[in-house]
Amino acid sequence: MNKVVANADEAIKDIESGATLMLGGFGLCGIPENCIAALVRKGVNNLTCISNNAGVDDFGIGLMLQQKQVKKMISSYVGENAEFERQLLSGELEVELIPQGTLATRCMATGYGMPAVYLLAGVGTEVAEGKEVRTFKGKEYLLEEAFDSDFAIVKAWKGDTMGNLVFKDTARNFNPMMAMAGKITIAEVEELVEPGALDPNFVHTPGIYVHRIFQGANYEKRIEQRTVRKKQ
Amino acid sequence: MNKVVANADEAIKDIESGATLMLGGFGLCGIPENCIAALVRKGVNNLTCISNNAGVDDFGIGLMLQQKQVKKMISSYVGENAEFERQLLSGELEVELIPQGTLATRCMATGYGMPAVYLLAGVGTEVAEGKEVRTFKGKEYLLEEAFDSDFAIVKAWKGDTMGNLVFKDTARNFNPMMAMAGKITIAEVEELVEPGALDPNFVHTPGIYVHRIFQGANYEKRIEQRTVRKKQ
Amino acid sequence: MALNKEQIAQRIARELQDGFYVNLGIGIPTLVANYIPEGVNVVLQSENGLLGMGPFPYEGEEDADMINAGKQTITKLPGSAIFDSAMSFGMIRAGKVHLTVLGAMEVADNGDIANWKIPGKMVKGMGGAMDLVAAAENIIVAMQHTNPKGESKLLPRCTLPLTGVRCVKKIVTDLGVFDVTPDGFRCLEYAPGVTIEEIKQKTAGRLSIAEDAREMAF
Amino acid sequence: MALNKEQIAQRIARELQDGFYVNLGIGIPTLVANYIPEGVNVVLQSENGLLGMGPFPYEGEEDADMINAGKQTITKLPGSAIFDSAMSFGMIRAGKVHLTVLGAMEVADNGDIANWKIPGKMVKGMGGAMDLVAAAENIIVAMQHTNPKGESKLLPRCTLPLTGVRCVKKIVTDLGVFDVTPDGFRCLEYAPGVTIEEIKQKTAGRLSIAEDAREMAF
Repeated sequence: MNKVVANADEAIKDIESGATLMLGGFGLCGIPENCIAALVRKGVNNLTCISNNAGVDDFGIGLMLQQKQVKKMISSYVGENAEFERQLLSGELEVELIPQGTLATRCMATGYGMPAVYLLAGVGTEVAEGKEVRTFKGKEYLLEEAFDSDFAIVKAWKGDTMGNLVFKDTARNFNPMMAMAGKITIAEVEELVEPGALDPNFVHTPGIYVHRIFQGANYEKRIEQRTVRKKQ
Repeated sequence: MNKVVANADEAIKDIESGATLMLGGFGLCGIPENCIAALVRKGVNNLTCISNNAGVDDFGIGLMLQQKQVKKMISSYVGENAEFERQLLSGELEVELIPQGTLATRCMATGYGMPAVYLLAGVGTEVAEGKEVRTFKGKEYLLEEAFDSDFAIVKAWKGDTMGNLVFKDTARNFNPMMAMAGKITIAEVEELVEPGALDPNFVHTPGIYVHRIFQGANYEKRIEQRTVRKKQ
Repeated sequence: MALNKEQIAQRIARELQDGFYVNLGIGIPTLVANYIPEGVNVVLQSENGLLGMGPFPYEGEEDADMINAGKQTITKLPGSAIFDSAMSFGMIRAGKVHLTVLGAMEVADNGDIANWKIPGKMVKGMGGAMDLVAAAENIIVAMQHTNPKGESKLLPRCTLPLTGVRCVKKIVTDLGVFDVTPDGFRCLEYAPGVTIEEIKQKTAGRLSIAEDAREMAF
Repeated sequence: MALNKEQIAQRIARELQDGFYVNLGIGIPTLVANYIPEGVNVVLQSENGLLGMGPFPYEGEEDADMINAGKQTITKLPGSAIFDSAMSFGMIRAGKVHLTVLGAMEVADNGDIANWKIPGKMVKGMGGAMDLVAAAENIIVAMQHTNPKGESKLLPRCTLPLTGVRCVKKIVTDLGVFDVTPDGFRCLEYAPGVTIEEIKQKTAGRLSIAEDAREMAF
């Protein structure tokens, strides 16, 4: 049971053009920086990317957009990205916008073996178009299907060689659900440790969900909105 | 925001006869011993109990069965309990048996605000009787509704005064989902700590789900099957 | 004189009750945190996975792994809890968050809200807004009463694509405080110096004035 | 001579592949853990919330908080992970567990299985069995070929209430190893000294014998 790969290039080597990828992160927080860089290097294109956001012009998924590698984005919010806007308006890029909680839960449903769930968000809005509406106890819900993806690519704080993952602070965000949802799940971690180094009680993603793991390098961890207060 | 109550008797003081309760635990592992004792002392009856198991004759929910406090058990496995068997066969006790994963997921659905989910277990068996069967991608699923309960009573290892909970080892089991599912959730903990003592990254149940908390006393933590090996 | 943004936030803060779990949206709603009344303890939820959001970090202590839903660097407080996005929206849908405060482009007199999309303009997405308005028990909208052209944002019916239907319970604008009732908007309070006449003129939807409507005091 | 329980477990253990996540039921399936082949690393899942189940604890080191799905005291191994029951069955349903081994009262030649209820007797419940058989990609049944009365447990159709339908892939009994195929049971191996004739006689469901059927070696 050897899940450890040398680096991002090896981890993504069988991702081909046309694949559907889930990418963890919220904004630029908790994104798989090393794998994104490797995907840019590999030059695969026609990708469908399921990710809450689409990065900024020169970081995150924005780097893949610059290389025109993305055919379709499935996201809840795609602001802060001029190249994205240009491709969208020119028709080069397809976008499916999904409420954030629905996006998260459709990933979770996959990992829990639930083919579809009933959710509140979007009832009575254009999000509901074409979807089954059903009433439970007087409230209307939409039937939302679990997501399929070929690869889920997540970023964790620590991981062990058996694939167990631990996340730090709000860099957790979509990573655990996407880790559960990949046919193949690739995890990059800031620190790769031996089995036994993580407390089993505090593993966030059990290793059974993770197929490949490596210790990433040179994390930039860019901040989108640096807000601070002065010490008094 | 004061969630701390003095003890089990205070925590359960507004539980009335006829209530529907969720009780955490798997076998005798991770059960809310203090609250069960308080329910026996209070003498409420006609209870509907949602719990994976029904205890043994002289411990766990078995203590409530001895006092004929339970009208209906909703469980996945109810062996190891002679009094239970007697009441069941005599018609004093109603039992609804549910596959273990379905039981867990119906509790989780409540906590996640999902009114119903599609699950695999029981398709083609008597569990499917009266339930909607639906095919997704060639596989059949049953529509299973989220559970309603008046009170969820759980046992954690540590908790803080804001209701954040941490569980230990396999005593976690059903406790986190039930904690999420109670209209009122009562948590008894082995150790009650101040806010800040638990690492926010490793809280299992966020305090928002917990309404009352207290430090339990005199935990017996009985073992059902003591299996050991000899040191060589 | 109409309220400024800080005053709108200050007025909304009076709706907070001790023990509330609250989700504050981006913009004016964020400012509400600065006016939480003495003796009222609330826990702020950020839908990217945090309960117990604290203030911005001190200079030099900001951490890229610790942000709020507006992607601003923030801090945790003692008793905070971190969780994933699925659980975050799970607790929102399950009604565990007592109050959601968010902005809007339009509100209709039946409680419909539109705040995510302007046809013909670049659409950035709804983020978590649709989940929040669909699920929260109690939604307060913080917004300007009119748009820059002076047109009412309190309408008989939203003209923009909806974010949620029949969900807004209360609106605080620069002109006043309004409940959404079966009979439309109901003015409970008006900003200091603002006349009922002005409110009537700037409200396109059905409007009634509460018998005990009063001027806000700050 | 028919296999004993240890031998049934030993034979099933040969089905394990390196890297498998495996759920072992109560009874004979539990014994499989004692015969995992050299060089094959598997991770045992216990559906009450554990990956990486280790052996029983040493005397005096047992912990009431650390049990398996059979409620026996057990231990963790380095690299273990603990989770709640919802995630446990989530990973089972999502097909992450490669192999489930469990016992049965009856198996039908279409793969139906009955192992939880005997009408007229006290019903203890299905526990996690229905979830496991409904979801696992690969299910091996470990059982005696006949019941104490000598009646076949490999049937054309189950007579007892079902646990799951068309789910069993392989059966290892005291008499042999059988695949479940569209044409019914297919005997791949027979126990040392057991004749094909005996197997035919004790199998009530449709049965074929593989051309290369061979005697098991231990």
